[in-house]
Amino acid sequence: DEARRKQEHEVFLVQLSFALCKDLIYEALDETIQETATSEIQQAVKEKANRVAKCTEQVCTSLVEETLTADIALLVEDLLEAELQRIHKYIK
Amino acid sequence: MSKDSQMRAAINQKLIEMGERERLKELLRAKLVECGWKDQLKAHCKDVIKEKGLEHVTVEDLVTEVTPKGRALVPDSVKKELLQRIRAFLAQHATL
Amino acid sequence: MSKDSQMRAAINQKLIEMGERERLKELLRAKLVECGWKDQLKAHCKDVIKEKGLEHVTVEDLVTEVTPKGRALVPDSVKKELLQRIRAFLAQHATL
Repeated sequence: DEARRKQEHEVFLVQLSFALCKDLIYEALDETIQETATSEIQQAVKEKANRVAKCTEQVCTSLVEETLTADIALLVEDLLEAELQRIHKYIK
Repeated sequence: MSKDSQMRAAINQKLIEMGERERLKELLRAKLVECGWKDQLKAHCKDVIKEKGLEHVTVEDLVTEVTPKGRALVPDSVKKELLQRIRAFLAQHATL
Repeated sequence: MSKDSQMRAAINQKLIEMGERERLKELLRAKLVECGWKDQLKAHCKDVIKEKGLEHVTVEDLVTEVTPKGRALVPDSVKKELLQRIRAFLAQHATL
């Protein structure tokens, strides 16, 4: 009877060890997965915000450049034209 | 409550009281970092975010999506080591 | 296409679609007149022509010569205002 009780206790301990092991693993994994998913999403949100900010600045710079390039060319053309006209008039 | 359930509850109580439950979880977390599981999980999260698009993923979605792979990726050696530690604790504290 | 180029293309697309890009250029032009940029640049052009002699200056030469100053003369406040306008527009109209 004692031997049978011992054997049953052994079986119980083995089963309990497995159950505890599984519980602990799931608990630790679930917590870690939750933390990791949260921080990865936060990280992605931050990266995207940084990218939007950087690219907005770049778009703004290129818009300024484009406008300046066109306006400087126009201003120079008009000015040279006017200067030439002025000289032609003077010569005449 | 059966005798087994009583013992199970008592052992759980002891694990908590003696701080062993937290120590085991800490050990497990450390092992998961050490074996590269956490890096793999991070990479998998990044892949899912990239694939679905950030604006279409909530934390809950991501957790649901990565949990099966996260569980599957735990190395057997880590599980075995934890089991050994639990058995040792039970051998010491779960007497007849 | 890199993520940055995709993002820039998306921003530009949205600005063009809603006519905001042209409005921003017009705003910039108005601001440049208002702050005296155009007058200063004209004066600088005249100085260069005077210095080199009209017969030795082409449109291309003059553009190359005055462009750095043209860029430098744009007040920071004007650039900032433009950037603010783009940010506000995107916040209101774009899901990037």
